[in-house]
Amino acid sequence: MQFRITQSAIDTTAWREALCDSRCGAYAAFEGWVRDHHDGRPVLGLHYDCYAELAEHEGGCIMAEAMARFEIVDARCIHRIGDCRIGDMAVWVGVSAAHREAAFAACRWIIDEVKTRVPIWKRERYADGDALWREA
Amino acid sequence: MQFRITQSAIDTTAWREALCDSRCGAYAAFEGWVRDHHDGRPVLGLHYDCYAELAEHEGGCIMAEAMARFEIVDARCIHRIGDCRIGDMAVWVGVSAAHREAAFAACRWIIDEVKTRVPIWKRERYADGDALWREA
Amino acid sequence: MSVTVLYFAGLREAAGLGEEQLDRPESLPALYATLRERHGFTHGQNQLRVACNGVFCDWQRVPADGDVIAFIPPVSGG
Amino acid sequence: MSVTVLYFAGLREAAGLGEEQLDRPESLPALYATLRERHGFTHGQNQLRVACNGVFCDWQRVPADGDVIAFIPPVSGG
Repeated sequence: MQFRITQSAIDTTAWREALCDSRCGAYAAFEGWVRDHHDGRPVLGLHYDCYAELAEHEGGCIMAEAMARFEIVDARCIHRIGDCRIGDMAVWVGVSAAHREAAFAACRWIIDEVKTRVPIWKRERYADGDALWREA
Repeated sequence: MQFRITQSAIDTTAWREALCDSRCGAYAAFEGWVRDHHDGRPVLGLHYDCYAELAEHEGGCIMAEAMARFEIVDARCIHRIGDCRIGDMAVWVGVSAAHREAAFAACRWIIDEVKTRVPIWKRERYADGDALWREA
Repeated sequence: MSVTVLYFAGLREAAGLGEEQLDRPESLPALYATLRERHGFTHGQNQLRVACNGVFCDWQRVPADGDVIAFIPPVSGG
Repeated sequence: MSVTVLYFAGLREAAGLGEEQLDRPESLPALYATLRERHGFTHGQNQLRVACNGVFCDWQRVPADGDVIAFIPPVSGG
């Protein structure tokens, strides 16, 4: 179980490997990608600001809560911060479990909680030259 | 949109790449792994039998239905057949979408339909020497 | 004047073969009843689906010469 | 006798700085009210959460010397 903030591109291979376990029949994953629009407005790129100390603490709490709340074997999450281009992976969540019901439910729950609770903020740069800090 | 049956180990890299699209903010994936137990009984390995022609047809129908039913951009699924060892990936589903709600819902729906409708059968070899064709 | 029947998984194991040629039957239920007796299949017809020429079909479908027929036990992929 | 206040995202942009040292305030709401006026923050207190020393805390928490305080606008990660 682990939650991390990174300044670099996310390489999911090692993160997924760490979840492999012969007791597990199911693995669910989510990736958040930087997309080229928001509410119909063309987006050129993003910058993520973060309160790293609080984010790692709060992210760790979310992962621990997920382990307690769902019948899963392991769960991990990594969130990228700094500048991101369209198509970049901004966040990854992976969950392994004996059965798929719990893997899906936990994966969904984790990303929802991360987006609600972890102190990371997105600044979108628009095609019209404007830029804006999103507040969910 | 694609459904495939393979006799070889699944390499998800190319399958995931094919789903990348700058309109997409969300990617949900599921992997089914061969686990070491079933209903409490230790499992040594699996063999999957398949009616390939019907499986590819029915799998294709599932993917087309998913595209129509959910607000997603693309979806793919590949199922391995033949002999599998504990820890091997037996099936992979990947879905890309503008938003995570649809990505998760479609991914879950596809694996559920595949497990219900696609003519693939699992023969489990148990630690006690017995072997059994599972019928879901 | 004949059809091909394909067997998979438990049915293949019970029949001891993967396929066989048979005279065109009157109906799919009649065909399965004959084969069930011949090979000692334990599945009732209501536990099986049936496919014709690579697509699931209705048990009411009338078999035609050259059809490739498969009886499909409950699947267990994934 | 002082606390450190950290700013992020929109608050950092409005304040034009990432952190500052201030005399220990009576309360967190009083601190935010002061800073809001000084920096022209548009957020009402009820739109923000507050963290102390790297952990979310209650607005009722009494600030202590050396505390590192951050006001947290609605987050938008993911």
